[in-house]
This record gives sequence, structure tokens and C-alpha cells, in this order.
Amino acid sequence: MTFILESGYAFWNPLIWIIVFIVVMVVVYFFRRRGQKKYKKDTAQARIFLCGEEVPEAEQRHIRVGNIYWGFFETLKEYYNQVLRPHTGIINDYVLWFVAATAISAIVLLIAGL
Amino acid sequence: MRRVTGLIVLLVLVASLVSGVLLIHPFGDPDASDMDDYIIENAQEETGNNNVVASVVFDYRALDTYGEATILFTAVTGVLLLLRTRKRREESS
Amino acid sequence: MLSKIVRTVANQLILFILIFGLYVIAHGHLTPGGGFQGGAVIVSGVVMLLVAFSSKELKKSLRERVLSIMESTGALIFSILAFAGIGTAFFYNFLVGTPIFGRIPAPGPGPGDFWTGGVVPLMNLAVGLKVVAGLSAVVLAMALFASGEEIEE
Amino acid sequence: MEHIPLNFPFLAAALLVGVSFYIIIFKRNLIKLIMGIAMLASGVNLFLVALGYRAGGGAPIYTDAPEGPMVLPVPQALTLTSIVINVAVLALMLTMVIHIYRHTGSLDSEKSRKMKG
Amino acid sequence: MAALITHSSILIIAIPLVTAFLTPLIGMASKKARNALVIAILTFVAFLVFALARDISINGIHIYTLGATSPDLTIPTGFMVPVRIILEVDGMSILMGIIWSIVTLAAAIFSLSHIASETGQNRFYTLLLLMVAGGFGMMFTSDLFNLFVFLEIASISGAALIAFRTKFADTQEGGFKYIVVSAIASLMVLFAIGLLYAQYNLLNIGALAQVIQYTTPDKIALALLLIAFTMKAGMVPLHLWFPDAYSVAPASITGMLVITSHACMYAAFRVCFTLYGGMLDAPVVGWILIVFGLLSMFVGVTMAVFQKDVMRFMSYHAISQLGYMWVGVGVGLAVLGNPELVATYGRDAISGGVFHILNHAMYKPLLFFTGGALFHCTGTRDLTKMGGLAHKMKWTTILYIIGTLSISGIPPLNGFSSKILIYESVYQFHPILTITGIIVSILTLASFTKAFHSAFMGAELSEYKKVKEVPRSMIIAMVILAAGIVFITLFPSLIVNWTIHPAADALIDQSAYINAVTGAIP
Repeated sequence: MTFILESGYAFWNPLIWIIVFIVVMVVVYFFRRRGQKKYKKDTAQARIFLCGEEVPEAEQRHIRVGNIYWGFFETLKEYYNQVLRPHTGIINDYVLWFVAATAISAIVLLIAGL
Repeated sequence: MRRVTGLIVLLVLVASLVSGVLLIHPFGDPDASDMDDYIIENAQEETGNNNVVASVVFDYRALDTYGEATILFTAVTGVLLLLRTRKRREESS
Repeated sequence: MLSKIVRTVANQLILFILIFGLYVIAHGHLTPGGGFQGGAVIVSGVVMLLVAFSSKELKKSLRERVLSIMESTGALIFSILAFAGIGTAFFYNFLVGTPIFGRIPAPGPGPGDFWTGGVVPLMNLAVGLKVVAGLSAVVLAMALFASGEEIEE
Repeated sequence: MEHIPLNFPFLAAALLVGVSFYIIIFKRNLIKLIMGIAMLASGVNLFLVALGYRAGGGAPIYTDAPEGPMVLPVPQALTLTSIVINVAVLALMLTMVIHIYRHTGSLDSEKSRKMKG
Repeated sequence: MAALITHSSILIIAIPLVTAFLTPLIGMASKKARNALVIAILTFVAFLVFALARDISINGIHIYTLGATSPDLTIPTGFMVPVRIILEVDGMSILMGIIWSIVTLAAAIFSLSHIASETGQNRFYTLLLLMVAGGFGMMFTSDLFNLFVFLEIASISGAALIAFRTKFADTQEGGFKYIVVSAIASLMVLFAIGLLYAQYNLLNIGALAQVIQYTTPDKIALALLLIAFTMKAGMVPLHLWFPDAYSVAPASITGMLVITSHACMYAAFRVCFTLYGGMLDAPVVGWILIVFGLLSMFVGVTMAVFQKDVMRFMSYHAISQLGYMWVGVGVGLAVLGNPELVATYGRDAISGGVFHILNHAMYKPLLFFTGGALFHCTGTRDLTKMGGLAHKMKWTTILYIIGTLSISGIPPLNGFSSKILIYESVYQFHPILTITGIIVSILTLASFTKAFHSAFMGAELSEYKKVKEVPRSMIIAMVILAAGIVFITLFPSLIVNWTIHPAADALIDQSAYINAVTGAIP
């Protein structure tokens, strides 16, 4: 069987997954068809309502990358402060890290062999 | 801070390198030299070279030399690629 | 551009450097030396010319296009010599035992024979050509770039 | 450990590597950094070529060779290859430093950096 | 044909080299001829690689002795150890070779229009071919010093290509960082080779593996080799140069640089599994790889969420994905001394790690190419300036979605099949590894969604009214890789049985590699 991937515990078969996916899609389509028939495009039904305020242009409504996941970064502020510290961008530091890693692994290997 | 850590780490590295090089064979007395002895003995017969180093460079380890020549070619190409100027000046003028 | 004395001396000296470099390249299979070393000797002469004359002057006689072609040619000769042995194995020394460079020297120390070495002398020549062209091109390109001259594409 | 006094060339190579790492880590000037790399290469080459030495050995070349043992030829070939490789690397590095200087007007590795984080 | 197969391993290395020497000459005459030559040669090389792969699956390890009286004669008659340089291609090498041949072909096709407006194209293609040859040499050689030489070819040409766009300052900086790091790493590799050569007077990996003792200098050499190769592969905390160099290169080159990282990773595996093999203090080295791998996964992905430069963002993801492979193979290495555990989950862990190399080599160049397509159209890599590009670049959007789903391990795409192999086997070693892996996978999806939203979604922006879909050759290059993804998706078991398991077995079974050199009958 070329489709079944044995992974030790269980198996993985993309074909089954795709078939299930298609079946689910058909079911979803079936439910969707039973939806409201009264919906009309380009009427007040479809327009954005912003508490009566004027809605900005489509171009301005695009959320730029700097504003996405703000809460995530705010929560992990401490972590990011720490993890950004080694990222200095100075080539000398890169070599220092190399020297440090080599020294540490040499010591670990030497001690472990004793 | 950086200086102190750097120096400590550097000293550890140098210490391990020194301990490594001190435990190999004594200078001037290689432990094992099978491969080199074979080359010294057979270079004249197999490659017809009096210069054993040349026979190693161009016969026994010729792929290294090919790679070395390629590296030189690469570096020259790279330098000439990076120092190209003519077209750019035409664009700006 | 340096004084006239330096230029004249450099003009005369380049010939000897060239001969010495060619000697080192050609006898690479007999004496210490070889393509890389001899090539470096000749390039040192080119650097001397570069110091004595300006890069502008040198550019007239050493075209980068020519150097580029020379370098590719050297590398291609090397490749052809490598591919020629492919009947047996890549890099097989197929010239040993043939009339061209094919003599086998007597075992042990000896005076040395120029017509020995198989493909090694030819490879030395190819590498020498390549090193001369390549390193001259690098030195020249750096000098030209530093002086704000144009470099050929 | 009994052969420490005879191992000075190896020791010198290891220390040369250490000194050049010191230069590479602590000197902010890019040209000095390149010099450090050149020294590092010299240290490694010294180590390699010292490996092949045999006490009292001559060059492994049969043309009018004196009697006696010959030193090992393979380390010499390796060193030759390594030297040429380092020439190539240095040429390319210097070219890039020329460009960095043209663009940023500085040779300091901290002041000339644009990318961070 | 038989002769072609016999010599194929050296031809795969030599043909790109010879073409590289020819390219400047032909390029002076005609641009079109040069482009056609490059593509044709890379196609031919890919064909040779596949022919060699078929031969290896039938006849076992392919061996080629350079300059000997017969290519099979690894050891001179009447002698004990190999003298000449030997190329040895086993399951793992050929897997890397297949990856490299596909990705280089795609990258060359992508370059055709990606750098069409730049100067210095002759030299660009020359360096590209040299890099191809260097990569193949690294993968196929069984000689340590030769490995160093090819490593240098790949890194020098890579550095020159990174700095290709000389009019920007950051390209020069990225190229400089890359070459400094490569030079130091490869010099340390050379030092380690010196340490090994001093004790055993050998340079061949197979012959060295037979006699290696794991003395103190050997341990130092192992540390130097391991850290040098992991640095070149971009493992945290040695990854700092990685985004700097990868984000500024032309996109086609970045796609290839990812695979050179894999090649360095392959070299590290080769050193651990084949060179030291049974003598190795396997749990310690395994745990070193696992700890650094976990760090790579986590730090890589969290730094990626933070990025605003599209190429930089993808480079951090490459670091994170490389962590999966380190963890998978590290677990396999940690249990290497215990045949029972190897059979239970060690082999599956190594297979998962190796399978992830293959998958990553398909979707990460694809993502880098889409990033390059964005740069090609908008002239910027800054995600904050992008938006609404899906309206104009439909093909790029679809291909980006395929890559995103694949890298985040969404079933049924190929990223999932390798990740499930890693998760299930690694869980039996230590559950925390799997948990970290799943968290990282979620964060990967989150960050790619963010980049997708900011670049492709939203209304059309006025500054990009004139943007058109990228030229056809770029789309073809991306479609080649996407086709690879779809193929692996549909037939995971076929791929695993044909290529991944032989590769994992080649890593585990050290003796086969040694026997191929020393000529003993297995």
C-alpha cells in the first residue's frame, strides 16, 4: 500500500483524510444551501456598520503587520527582551558564540568521557 | 562583562586545543605513517614523478587540487562580480 | 605612477620574474614548486608593475576580458586532462608510459628527467595559467575600483 | 605527557589560534578582523605542516635527494591547498569590506551594521 | 549507459564545474545560449542523480576511486588503507543529492527572470554552477579534507552570490558575515582534520571509522567538527548570522543556501554516525543535539513572529524547522548504543528527521521564492509596506498557501507526515520534546497567517496598482517545488520506503560504509 505511512504507534493515510475532508465539505455545503434566501448583495445588509461613524476607505482598513498580535508581544515582553539581547548584529559576537559553544561542548565531551 | 566572559571562554577553548595537540604524537616522530610511506615508496613508479608532493597534489589527491583551482576561480569570479561598475554608472548618469 | 628610475627598473625586472616563474611552473614535477607557486611569482611581478605604473596604464596592456578568458582556458585544460583519463577513472594519469612526459624515473634519488610525470607537468601549466590570470585580475580589479576606474563587465 | 618539550610547534599553532580568536572577538575594526582570520589560517596551516615532520627528514623530492628519511608529503599537499583557499577567502572578504566602507563610511563592526534582531 | 552509471558520481560533480568554466566564454557570445546551457546541464545532472539513485537502490553503495587503475579499487593492491580520494554514495548521500538537484534546477529557472534586470549575469550563473558542484561534492565525498574543500567552494560562491546586489549596503554586510562565519568554521574543521590525521594518518571517513579510538584529541576534534558544522547549519545559539545572510540574497540563492545548510547538517550527521559511530559517547552527543535543537525550534519561531522583513521572517522559520531535524536525529543518536530502543523508536526518529529534511527542502525554497516574487513585484521586503497583493498575484498566493500549510504541518500536506513521525517516536524518548514541537508548530501557523494577512489580504493598495503577476519562469520554478510537495503528500509511504528508510539505515549502519571502503564482505 503506497498510501499508508506506518509511524510506530499508528498510521497515517492522506487518502482517507482527503476523502473525509471532501465529505465534510459536502456536508457543510449542504448546510450552507439551507441558509437565508433573502440575502442580497450591495445593499445595506452587507455594508459595514461602525456605530454610525464614517467607515474609512478600504485601503486604510488594511491591518499592517506591526499591529498584528500586539497582545502576544505584550504578554511575552520579558521573554523578548531577553531573547533579543544576543541578537546584536555584530560579527564579533557571532564568533564569540561559536567559541563559547565549542568550548562548552568540548568540556562536556571531556567530562562525560571520564 | 562581555570581555570577561569572552576571555574565560577563549581560555577554555585554547586549553582544550592545547590538551588536544599535546596528546598527539611528539613533534618529529609520527606514530602512524602508512599512507605517506606508501606514497613515498610508490610515487615514482605510479606517477613517474620525482617530486612526491607534486604527485600527491596532482595525482593521489587531484580532486582536492581541482577543488582548490575551482575555489580560486570562484573567488576571482566573485571579486570581479562584486567590483563591477560600468553598467551601474550608465544607469545613474 | 612612480619615478622614471623605478619604472625603468621594473620594466627590466619583469622579464626575469617571468622567466623565474615559468621555471618554477615548468619544473614543478622535479623541484619544489608548481603551478600555484610559479603563478604567484609571476603575479608578484604584475603587482610590481601595478605599483610602478598606475592601474590606468596597466589596464591598457592587461585587459580584464583577456584575463577572464585565460583563466577559463586554464581551468578547462585542467578539466580536459582530468576527463581524459575517464576511460579508466577520473584523474587517471593516462600519460605514464607514453612518449609525452611518460618516462618513469629510476627508483630512489636521481638527477631527474624533464620528460616524466605524466599529466602532472601539463596540469602544472594549466594551473599556472589560471593562477596568473586569476590573481592578476583580482589585483587589477581592486586597484581599478579603488581609483574609481571602470571595470569591464 | 612525556613529550611536551618536543611539541612546541603544535603548542605554537594552538596558541596562534587562540591569539587570532582574541583578535577576531575583541577588535571591532573589520580590517583587523580579517587580519585575525588570516592569522587563524596561519595557525591551522602551521599545525598541519608541523604534523608531517619527521626528525632529520628531507623534503619528499627525489631529484638529487640526500640520503635519509623524508618528511610526510600529504600534510604538505594539504597545507598548499589550504593556503590557496585562504588567499581566495581573503580576497573576497576584502572586496566586501571595500563595499561596506563605501556604503556606510565606517569600518567599525558596530557602526557599519544595518541588520539587527 | 553502464559506463555513465559507473562514472556518474564524479560526473555529477565535474559537469557543473566544467560548465561553470565555460559559462563566461559562452555568455560573452550570447545570453540566451548561456541560459539554455545552464538549464540543460542542471537537468542532465538531475537525470544522472536519479539514475545513480536507481543504481544504488539495486546494487547498494556506489563507490568511486579517483585516479586509480579501476574505480572500484579503493585500496592499492597489497596495501591496507586507502590512499586516493574516494567518493562514496550511500542512501543518505543520494537523498541529499536528489534534494539538491531538484532545488538547484528550480533555483536556476527562478533566476532567469528574477535577476534579468541586473548586471553581471554571466558571473552570477558561473557562481551558481560552482555552488551546485560544491554542494554535490560535500554530499558525495568520503574524504574529510575533500569535504573541507567542497565546503569552501559552496561557502565562497554562496557569499559572493549573497552580495550580488552591490548597490544595497545590507547585501554586502550579509555576505561579509556569511564568509567570515564560513571561514572560521571551515578552518576549525581543518584543525580537527589535522588532529585526526596526526593520530591515524588517514583522511578517508570509512577507513578512519575503522580505527578510531575516541581518545582526548578525538573528543576535541569531535567538538570542533560538530560545532563548526552546526554553526554552518544555523543552530541556535550559533544562528545569529543566518537571517542576516539569507534575507539579503537574491531569492533563488536563498533557496539554495537552505540546502547548503542541510548539507552541513548532513556532514554533522556523517561525523556523528559514520565517523565516530560505535565509539561515540552517543547519549551525550545526542543530548547536545536535542537541547540545541529544542532551543532552535523555540527561539527560531518566536523570533520569526517578531519579524517585519519577509525574507528574514522566513529565515528564522528555517532555523526553527532545522530544530525538528536536530531533535529527531538527536533522539536516534542518543539511543544508538541500544539496538532494542533503536528498533522501537530510534529508527523512526531518524527517519522522521531525515524525512523532514526532504520536506523542508521542498517547501522552504518555495516560500523563499514567493518572498522573492513579492520583492520582485513590490521592490521591498518590508511587510509593513505590503497589502492586498492577492488581487494581482494569484499564482503566488496559491503557492504561498501550499507552502504555509505544509510548513505548519496541516494535514494532509507533507509537513504533517514527517512531523507525525518525529512526534510519535520522540514522545517515547521524552514527552517534553513532542509538546515543544506541537507548540512550535502552532506558532509557525500563527506567524505565517500573520504574514499572509499583511502581504496578500486586504484591499488593493494604491501604490501597487501597476503590479503584475511575476514572469512565467518564476512561476514554473515554484510549481516544480509545489509539485514535489503534492507528490510527497499523496505518497508518503512510497517516499519513506524508497528513500527515507535507506537513508536512515545508512546512518545507523556504520559497518556498511566502512566495508564499502575496506572491501570486506558484509
